[in-house]
Parts: sequence; C-alpha cells; structure tokens
Amino acid sequence: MKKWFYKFLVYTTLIIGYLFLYVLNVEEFIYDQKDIQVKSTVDFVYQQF
Amino acid sequence: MGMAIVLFHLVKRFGSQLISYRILLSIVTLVFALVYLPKPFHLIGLILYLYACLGGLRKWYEGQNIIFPMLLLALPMLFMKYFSIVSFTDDNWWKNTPGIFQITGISYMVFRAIGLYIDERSKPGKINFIDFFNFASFVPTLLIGPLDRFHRFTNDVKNGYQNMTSALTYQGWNNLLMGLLYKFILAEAIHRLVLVHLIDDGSLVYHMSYMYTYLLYLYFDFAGYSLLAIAFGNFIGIHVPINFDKPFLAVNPKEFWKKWHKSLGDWLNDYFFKPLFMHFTKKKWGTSIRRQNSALFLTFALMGFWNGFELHYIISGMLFGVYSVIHNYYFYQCKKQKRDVVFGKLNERWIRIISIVIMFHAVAFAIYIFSGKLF
Amino acid sequence: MNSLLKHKLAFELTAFLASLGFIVIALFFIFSRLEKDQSEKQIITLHVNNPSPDRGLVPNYTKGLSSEMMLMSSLSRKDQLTLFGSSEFSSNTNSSYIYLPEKLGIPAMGFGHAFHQNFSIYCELLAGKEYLKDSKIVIFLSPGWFETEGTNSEAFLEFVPPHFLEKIWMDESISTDYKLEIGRFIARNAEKFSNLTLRMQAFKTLYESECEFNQAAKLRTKLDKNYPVFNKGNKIKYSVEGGAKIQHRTFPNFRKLQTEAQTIFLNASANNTLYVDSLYFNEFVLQPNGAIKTGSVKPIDKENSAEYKDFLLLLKLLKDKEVNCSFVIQGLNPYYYTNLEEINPIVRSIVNELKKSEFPYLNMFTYRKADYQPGSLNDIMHLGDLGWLQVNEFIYNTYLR
Amino acid sequence: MENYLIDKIEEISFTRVEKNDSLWESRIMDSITIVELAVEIEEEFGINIPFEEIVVENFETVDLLMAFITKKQSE
Repeated sequence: MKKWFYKFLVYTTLIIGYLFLYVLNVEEFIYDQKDIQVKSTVDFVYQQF
Repeated sequence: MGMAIVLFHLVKRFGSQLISYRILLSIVTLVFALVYLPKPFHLIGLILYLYACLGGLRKWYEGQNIIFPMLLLALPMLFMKYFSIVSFTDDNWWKNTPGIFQITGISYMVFRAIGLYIDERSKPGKINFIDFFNFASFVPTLLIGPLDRFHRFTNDVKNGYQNMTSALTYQGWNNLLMGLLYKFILAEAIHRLVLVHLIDDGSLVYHMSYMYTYLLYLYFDFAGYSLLAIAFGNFIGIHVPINFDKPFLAVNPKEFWKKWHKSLGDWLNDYFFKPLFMHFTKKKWGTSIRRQNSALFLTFALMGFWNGFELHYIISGMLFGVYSVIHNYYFYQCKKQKRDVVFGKLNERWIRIISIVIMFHAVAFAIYIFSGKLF
Repeated sequence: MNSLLKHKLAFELTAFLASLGFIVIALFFIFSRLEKDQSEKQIITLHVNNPSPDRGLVPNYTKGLSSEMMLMSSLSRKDQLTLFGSSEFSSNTNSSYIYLPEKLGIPAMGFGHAFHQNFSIYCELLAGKEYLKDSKIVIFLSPGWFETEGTNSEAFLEFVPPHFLEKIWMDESISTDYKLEIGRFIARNAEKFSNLTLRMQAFKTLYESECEFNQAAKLRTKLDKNYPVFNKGNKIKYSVEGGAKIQHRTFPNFRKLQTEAQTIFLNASANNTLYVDSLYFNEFVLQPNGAIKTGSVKPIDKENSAEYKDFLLLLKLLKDKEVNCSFVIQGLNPYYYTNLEEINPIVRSIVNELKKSEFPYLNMFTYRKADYQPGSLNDIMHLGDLGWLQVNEFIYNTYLR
Repeated sequence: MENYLIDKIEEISFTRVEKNDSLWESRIMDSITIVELAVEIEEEFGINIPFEEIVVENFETVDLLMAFITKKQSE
C-alpha cells in the first residue's frame, strides 16, 4: 500500500507538473512580466557591401 | 529513442536469428549519429582515433606506466578543452581547428577508452571494433554518462536479446518515471520558477539563495538525465550503472562520491587515484598521511580540469579535493587515536546529522563555484 | 505473460488511473468555478499629448509611445502618405518624406531604417489594422532584402514593440492565420532573442499548437480560447488625431527637375565611370592600391527565400484589407554589381505578384547597363536625387493626379 | 604469511582483525589503505601487483588475499 501510494504520488506530480509547466506556463501567473527586456542575441551590423 | 526500442523488441521477436544484437546496436547507433548528431563524421573520426590508439598501445606499448597511454587517448579532449578557453581572432589557416574537436560526448568517450585500456591491458587478444564502437558511443550515455565499464557492458551486449526481460523493462519503466519527474518537472520547475527569477542585487542573500537553488537544480537535472539514460538502457537490455543515490544524505566526501556522479567517482578512484597513490607509496614520499592527501587532492583537481579548463571548474575541483583531504586527515587521526577527535563522545545519531548538514553546505558551496556565477 | 508482470502492470495501471482520476476531479471543480468569472476584456486607450507631426522620419519605435502613435496617426489620416522603407531613408532633400510636404504641401511620413523589411512592415500594418482602409501607403522594396534570411531579430524588436504585439494578439477580428505567422517567426528565431516576453511566448505557443505536434501547446491554446482567465492582457486602442490637410496641388515639372538633377550628378561623379558619387567612390569603391572594387549578388531561389515568403504574406494582408498601397522596387548599380542578372528572376516574380494584385508599382531595377539611368542611385544602392524625383513623380501620379 | 598479513592490516587500519573478517564489507579497509597494503605485500613477497588488480574480489578476506599472493608468486 505504501508503495502504491508512492507511485500514485509520482504519477500525480508528473501530470500536474506537466500541466503547470508546459501547458499553463505557470510562471506567467506568478511573476509580473511587464518589465522584462528582450534583446537580440545576434548583433546585426549594417554593412554596405 | 522510442523507435529504436520498438525496433529492438521487434527484432528480438522475429529476427534474432538474422541479426546479432551487437550488430543491430551498432547500426542503430550509426543511424542515430548520422540523423541527429550535429557532427557524425567527427564522432566516427574520434572513435577511429581512439580505436587505433588502443590497438597500437596494446600491440607495441609494453610499459607499466600509464601516463603515456592516458595522454595519448586524451589528446583530442585536451585540444577541445584548451580551444574552449582561448579565442581565435586572427585570420589564420588554423582558425577553424577548434571546431574539429567540439564533438558531442568527447569527454566521456575518452574516459571510457582510458578505462577500457587499463582494464584490458593484461588480457591478451584483440578488442573487437564493433564492441568498442558500441561501448564508446552508446547513445543514452553518450552525452553526460554514466560511465560504464567495457567488460560489463560487452557482457550485456553478448547476452543481448536474452537480457531484454520484462523484469528489466519494468525496472526501466520505474527509472523512466523518476527521470521524467526529476528532469522535466522538478529541475524545470526549480529553474523556471526560482532560478531565473532571482534578482542579482549583489547581496549575500542573493548569492546564498542562488547557491542552494542551483545545487538542487543541478542535482535534479543531472540525476534525472542519468535516470533517463539508465531507463533507455534497460529497455534494450543493458544494465547501465546507477549514478546518483541520495547524495545529500552523505556524511563525508568519500561517501558523497559514492552517491553523487558515482560512475565518475569510481572512475577517478580506479584509474587515477589508485595508480597515483600506489606510485607515491612505492616511492615512500613523505609520511603516509601526506601521500594520501596529495593523491586525493590531485585526483579532484584532475576532475576539475576534466570539466573544463575554465577557472571556476578547476577551483571547484580543488575545493572538493580540499574537502576530501580534511576528511581524510580527520579520519586518519580518529583511527590512530582510537577516538573521535572532533565530536568526542557525542551521540552517534547527532554526529550523523551534523555531518550531513556540514557536508551538504560544503557541497553547495563547491557546486556554487562550479556554476561559474562567482567568477 | 507471467503472473509477476501482470501484477506489476495492474499495480502501475491502478496508480496511474487513480492519480489521473484525482486530477480530473480536482480540475473539474476548479473549472466549474472559473467559468463564472468570464469578463469582457478591458480596453486600454493609449494617447500622447503632442499632436503628431505631418512630416518627418521615424527610424524605429523604440522611443516609446510617441513614435508608435506617429505611425497610427499617419495611417489614420487619409490625406497623409505613409512611407515604409529601409536604408534609402537618409536625409536627401528630395526624399519623398521631405520633398512631398516641403515642396508640394502633401503630408508624408517615412518609417524605417536599414533592416526594415517585409515582415516588420507586415506586423506594423497588422497592428494598425483598423486604420488601413483608404490609407495611402508606399512601400520601398530593396532587392538586397531578398538575399537575407528574412527580417532579423534585432529589427523585429525595433519595429514590432510590445504594444503592437499585444494589440494584434488581443484583437479577435484578426484571423488566426495572420497571428500564426508571427508565431512562426518567433519560433524560428527563438534562440536569437535573449528571452521571450509573455506575448512572444503566446504567439509561439499558438504556432506550435497549429503547425507542430505539440500537445501542451494545443491544450494551452484551447484554454486561452475558452477561459479568458488564462489569457491575461488588455485590448489596446490608440487614440489617434487628425492632421494637416493637403495644402496645394501644383504639378511640378518633374521632367525638368530630373534632367537638372542628372546633370548635377554627372558632375559630382566625374571621377569615375561607375556613376557613383565621387566622395563615395573615393571612400568605399577605390581601393588603397588603386584597384576598383566590384560587387556581386547571390542568386536567390524564391522557393527557399524567407524574405520572398514574407513579401507574399504582406501582399496577402494588403489585398485582404483592400489597402490603397503602392510599391517602389529600387535598383542596384549595374556598373558596380557585375552579375545583377542573377537576381532578375526574383524581381520579375515580385513584379508579377504586384501586377496580379493590381497594386501600382515603380520598377527601378535593371540588370542592363544600357537601361540604367545614371543618377537614379547616388552610390551603388541608395536612391540619388534623380531617383527620388522619379519616385516622387510616381507617388504624385498614383495618389494626387 | 597469515600472521604477517593480519599484523600488517592491523597496523595500517588501526583495528583488531580476525582471520575471517571481510575487510571491505566491515570497512576495515578502504580505497586508501588497500593500496598501502598492496605495496607492503609487493615488497614483502617480491611480487608485482598491477593497480587494476587491487580490487575487492582479491582483497576481501585474508584467505582470498593469501590465494592471490600465492597465485602471483607462481607466475
């Protein structure tokens, strides 16, 4: 029974974790993202040639 | 991965007479490398180099000294680690050389080859290329371990289809679940919900919280990946050795390395610490305790260099070395004086708890250095 | 199958089903509550105090709301010309956004600098969707764009500010197909951004849910559609202002002006036979060792050109919204570039598409030296006085005759 | 030989050792002391033990150890 409950917990965490992290992107609801600055990781230098 | 597992089971069922397990494994590995790895031909080139070195060493090198074979086999890895710390700004003909050595899994392959050389050097006979290829580039463990032993691995491959039992598959399933839970749920949650949101205000609180969060993240990510590798191995009948076993309950550095990245700890012990310490002991350098400590320190310093030639890796390796030296000195004094020189007559249970707490924090600090956050 | 395995299987299955059942029941409870607080999205009105100008150049939208407002105002004013272009928008006095208002009294604003390519323009127009009807828009195409891998990440951030993305995302009247394309861009270039904002992530998820095998994204999109709680954000509205009207419509003698401009140019480029401005020639074309540099272009396969796909996408949007839009296809200097015939096919394809869509266009591209008018380009790729006057004549004929 | 080995093990590990103790399992020896013991044996019996043979399988009990040394001497 103890083993079974452990497995139950593992499955539950897996499913809830999947829903929260990959479906809901739960950090969107926890953290305010207004001030996040996005930068380009590539520098594009304007070249005439 | 899934397709490969299904393929193995189909062949086991219908074609195990037609194609032997080891050939099938090489074909699958080769196809995987060609399709998914960024530089399959570099990888094959590296394997050929290692195999040629092994063959040459076994044929012509008769010395007992292992420094030359080790260096020879590690050469591509040393190039790779070196090139990753120097930058090439000049427009030289060799400006593209660093890229040649940036091969997926190069460090682990080199370590496997060294282990193989030492294990098999006293045994006669040729090492089969297909066996070596399977061993060196076993896909689940290619990237970050665990490090297997040639003898053990080849035995599993020899037993091949018979090893693919339902019991092992079930064991694989358990490992898979835990691996998914560790890597894709716990590590991911720690990373996305905590680690990236810590605000770097330069305060001690920030660095402390980063330290503990990073330790947990690294553990779950790494252990999860190892478990997944073990699981995929299990599904195709390979008993990949375990790599992590409740490391935060370790009471001393020695135990820690039997619980954290065990396969690397064992490798370092068997192929580096042992010969080094034996050499020291034979030469009778200094006192016994001094010999022990220098060998320990050097072993962990090597581990630091193996992670990369960047300063933070090296310092963290040396720090682990210092931990081991301190513990070894304490252990030696305890044995010599037949009493606990630090804890005295304290309750056994309490000693254990205090040791675990100290060890955990020491590890957290060393891993924090490892993370490269500080420098 | 042996009994041990059967036992294990039953063990796993019951545990799995029990946890699944547990979660489903829990979610059922939560969602039955959620449905009740369905509320209309709040509308946020953005405005600035200073009235938007009727002339000038907005290089990008990183200056904040005022620069965004200039685009929206410009699009909403039916008397004003909105010009989208890239590196040719330098401070030549004959540039359309200077010449038209100063000399002819026609309000006109230019938007963009180098790297302002089809995809950015597509997003900007999508953000200003409600003002597009009857807006007078001129888009300056450069053949050089089609050699790139499409709009780059830096340009995207400069020309598609968060407000635009938010506005597009929250606007239900914009079809998913259009939003999908933004998602596709972000997904393709994800690693070229330091991180993704909430909204960029949302576009990416939308793309993944429609075009890739990604169950999590599919589920997320469904949740967003059915439960507004999950779709955080506000509708955005720009409070635009009316502007100056056209003041006078004298028809200038473009022919005469062009001949004059060409004569002046020929004098100014007398030190070379490439028809390149002398100062430019000395600085960029003449090598220290006295040799003359030449250029070459890469042939473009339109099936694989990201920029060409972006162009078709932009065209689709313009047709869809019945925008009063025209195009200027700029040329390259065939005396400097030795193999311009390599990109002739793609220019022909562009022209064909424009013809099919019945958008007016001015094609200044030629790969033959004989057809090239010296002075239409000041250097090797940027419009000169003659070129700008030709463009101005084209705009005048298209919109004001 | 047996007495010598037991003496040496006691000296190295600072513990009392019985003939049938399992050296590794009961943590009398560890990866450090096992090497020291091997070097002592090498010198005493004039044999050469490659380090990869210093493993639990050869060193677990005094009996095993004696068998190992005898085997090495006869080589």
